[in-house]
Amino acid sequence: MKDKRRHGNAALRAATLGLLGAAVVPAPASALETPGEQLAKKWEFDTGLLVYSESGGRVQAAEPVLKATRNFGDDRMLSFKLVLDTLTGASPNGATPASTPQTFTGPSGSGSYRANAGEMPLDDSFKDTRVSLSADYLFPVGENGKFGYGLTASKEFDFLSAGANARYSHDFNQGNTTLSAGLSYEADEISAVGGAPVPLALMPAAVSGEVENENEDEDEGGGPGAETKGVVDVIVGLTQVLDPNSLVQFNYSLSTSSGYHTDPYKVLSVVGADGEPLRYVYESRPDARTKHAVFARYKRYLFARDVFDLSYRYMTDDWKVQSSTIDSLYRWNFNSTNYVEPHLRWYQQSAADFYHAALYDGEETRVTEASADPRLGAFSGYTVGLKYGHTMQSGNSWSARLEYYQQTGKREGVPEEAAAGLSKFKLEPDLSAVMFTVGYRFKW
Amino acid sequence: MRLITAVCLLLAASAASAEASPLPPALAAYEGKLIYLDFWASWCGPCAESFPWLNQMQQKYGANLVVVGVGVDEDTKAGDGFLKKHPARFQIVRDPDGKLPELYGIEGMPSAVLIAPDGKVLHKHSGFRSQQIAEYEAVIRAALPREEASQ
Amino acid sequence: MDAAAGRFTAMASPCEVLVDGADAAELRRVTRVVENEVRRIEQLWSRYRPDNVVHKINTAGGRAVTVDDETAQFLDYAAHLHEWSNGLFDVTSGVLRRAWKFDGSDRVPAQSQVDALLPLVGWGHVSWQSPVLKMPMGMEIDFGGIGKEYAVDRACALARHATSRPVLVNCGGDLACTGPRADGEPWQVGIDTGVPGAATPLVRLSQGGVATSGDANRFLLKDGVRYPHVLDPRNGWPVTGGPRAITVAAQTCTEAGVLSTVALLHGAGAEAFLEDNDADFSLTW
Amino acid sequence: MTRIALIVVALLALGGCADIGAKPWQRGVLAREDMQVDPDPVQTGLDDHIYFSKEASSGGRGFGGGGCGCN
Repeated sequence: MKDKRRHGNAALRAATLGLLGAAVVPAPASALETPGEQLAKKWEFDTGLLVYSESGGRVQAAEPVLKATRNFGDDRMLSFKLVLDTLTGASPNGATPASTPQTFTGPSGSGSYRANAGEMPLDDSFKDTRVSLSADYLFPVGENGKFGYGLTASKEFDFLSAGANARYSHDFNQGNTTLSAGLSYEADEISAVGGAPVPLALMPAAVSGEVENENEDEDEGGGPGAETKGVVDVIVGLTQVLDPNSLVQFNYSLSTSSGYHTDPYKVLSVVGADGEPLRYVYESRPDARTKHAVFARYKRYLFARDVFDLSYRYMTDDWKVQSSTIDSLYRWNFNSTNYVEPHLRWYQQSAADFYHAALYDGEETRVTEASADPRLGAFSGYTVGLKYGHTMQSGNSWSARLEYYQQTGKREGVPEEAAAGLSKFKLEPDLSAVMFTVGYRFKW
Repeated sequence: MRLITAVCLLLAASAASAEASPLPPALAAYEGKLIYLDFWASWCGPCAESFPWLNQMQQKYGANLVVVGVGVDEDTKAGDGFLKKHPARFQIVRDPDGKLPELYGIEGMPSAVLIAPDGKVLHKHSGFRSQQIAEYEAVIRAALPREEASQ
Repeated sequence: MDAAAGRFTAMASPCEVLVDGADAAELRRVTRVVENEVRRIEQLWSRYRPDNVVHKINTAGGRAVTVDDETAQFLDYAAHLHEWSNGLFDVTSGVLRRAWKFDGSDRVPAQSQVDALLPLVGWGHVSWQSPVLKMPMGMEIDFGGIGKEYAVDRACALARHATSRPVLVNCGGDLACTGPRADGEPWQVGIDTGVPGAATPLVRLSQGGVATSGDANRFLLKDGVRYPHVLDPRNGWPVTGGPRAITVAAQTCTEAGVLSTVALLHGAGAEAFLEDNDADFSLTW
Repeated sequence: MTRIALIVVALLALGGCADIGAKPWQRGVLAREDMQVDPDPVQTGLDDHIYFSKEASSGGRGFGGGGCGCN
């Protein structure tokens, strides 16, 4: 039997007022307020933990995040964010597989790591803990403007970074059109273990097959002191409300960085005609990079319940990397306190012009920049994920998201002279990772 | 870029300003009174911040002023929830279809419209910033009959 | 000056009238207006008086009775409440008192005694075509359920015209007010829920009304089970497992009374019922 | 490069101010948390960090920012 009383007591109220013939009666105020409710909760905490795990014994990471925001009302907000990041496992060092076992000296020269015959060489000697802190303050400017500025700093055992940013947004057209502009500067200092290697210099004592003794003088080829890099980002954006249920956003971002971009721990194999490694040299990257990115997003509220979010980014830079990214989310709010959100992301990038899977014997003396870092190679990737969120009676909420990320490499940057020899090896390191995030938000 | 923004501002400003007109039916109950019409909604943060002040204004100038809170939530249950959390000690009118905000051409949320006893719109402003409440009150006092305002 | 209170007793409850900022004379004048109205309604619908419309209806022996406008309006309201509450609110459930004596003893009536009375209970049996009411022989109506709350609302409405100062009317825990106090603050009233030892909920009332329903110590205790004097008209048995008292605030005292009375009849489901109706309430277990 | 500039200008012009948009009192949906441009900034931060350290692109949504050695 359908319960007629389901939708509040409007029927009862109307009947009662009819009986009493009362004139317009103001809406009832809550007379039985519990004192606890009045106490405005000042701080809002947004916490999260990411567990990232690549297959094949590669990188594992755990990343807890704590963000605290204090809302002073009138669009005035102060927030702090702390991110910890513990990394373990191995990542490709750039060398190509070989038909015989290979040995590489670790960055500090103390340890060394090996790769079996036919195996993609992985540098498993790095363990890293990163701490990063940021603070941000946002306040209103005039009737329709908002200005925000922030500081960030992060520290790893071989990397130090500090930055500042500022951004301004202005509402036009009764808040339907919002133009925003932002500027950020970041200074990085890279102090590689054992000093930064001389670009394209020979990796010491790494003759394949022989085991090196420990007390080899390890700073051979290491450059003096730490390397630095400066990054300047500019972003301009437009958000336009199309109708009460949808909006579009367009961003253009320009990022210029100058200084040391090389990865001190990455090498390239110098191979002979048979594709077997003769020696290894440290990689070398240009000391400047300019990236342009155009981003567009469409967001729509559907069936008076769900939210669909589709975005596209096109990026190009002067390292000749071009990438396209499509990201789509569908949040199904199946009731007022729970939602499920499937996520699909597709990514594709071309290789940097100085990307080489390997160098042919002697080629290392003819190139100025070369890197075999798979992240600069050509590959496509997709991410598929599902997120569940729940809001509790108290207003606090938690969420859990499980995602799978798969990268498939394309065979590029192979020297013709050794193409036949190298064809017996798989040079494009595929990557697959599982990412699990949990989040919890509460007021205090 | 600047050309585009200029055109936008021009268009927005030329929207017809609400001239004096007799009170719409929804406000007929307050005929002949000085009305401080406040547009609120459950989803509007500053609206919650403005309610305590509106309560104070109704209590302080109750003799000659009627504060009317127009709730524009399309989902009236959300509006009810809001009123429970933020008690209103002034008259509440519900307008889910947005007829009153359309009529008075309000520009933002919350918005306030001060209507003279003859129905003429004396003052309009949108937004609620706690550091500007003195100005908001000054506008009310200016519209009150002489002896009340001087108290 | 704190609001002085005019006091009188009516509907078997101590009543008080507060007029914020009034001098003694004005307070007396407003109290008299409130008292007259409460007594008028008490006389109109009391079960104990031989000369009112309820007596005429209950002794009609099955014949049709024409009722006055106010009673007609109230019966329309009762019919609506019966339908709205799926039969829980029933002005004809008074006869069950013949079987149930709530004196704290353990004398729970036999099922047969209750069954004998059930045919005489049920608004469905009544033929009501305003202003003519026709009830089968032996049935009785009783407006005790929300009669007091109705009286408080009516009295408070009259007080609003009798003075421009804020007024609060309180009859045995059923309250109504014309608006907040002069300084804009709400009235603060402690409610006696009649439950010994339980904290008295503090009511902060700026508008509308408040009503409390509870077993107020009238119950039977047998084999550890407490039978409160809250009778479900559909089966004639008390509703067990519910809170001992429910206080509700609403736009009028009558509405609050209906919600608290019907909620009590939901027993353990009282809270869910009140949530469902967006009621503003506090329970005493 | 010029292609990028052209796209940007065209998009900004599109975002002109005809009558598209919502009236100030129709912003209930647009005020919803899940309708904000970035409803979960902590998750976005974590994702940006992953993809920054696994791909050669960054930025677009907010400041590119790296702040890590990411080897």
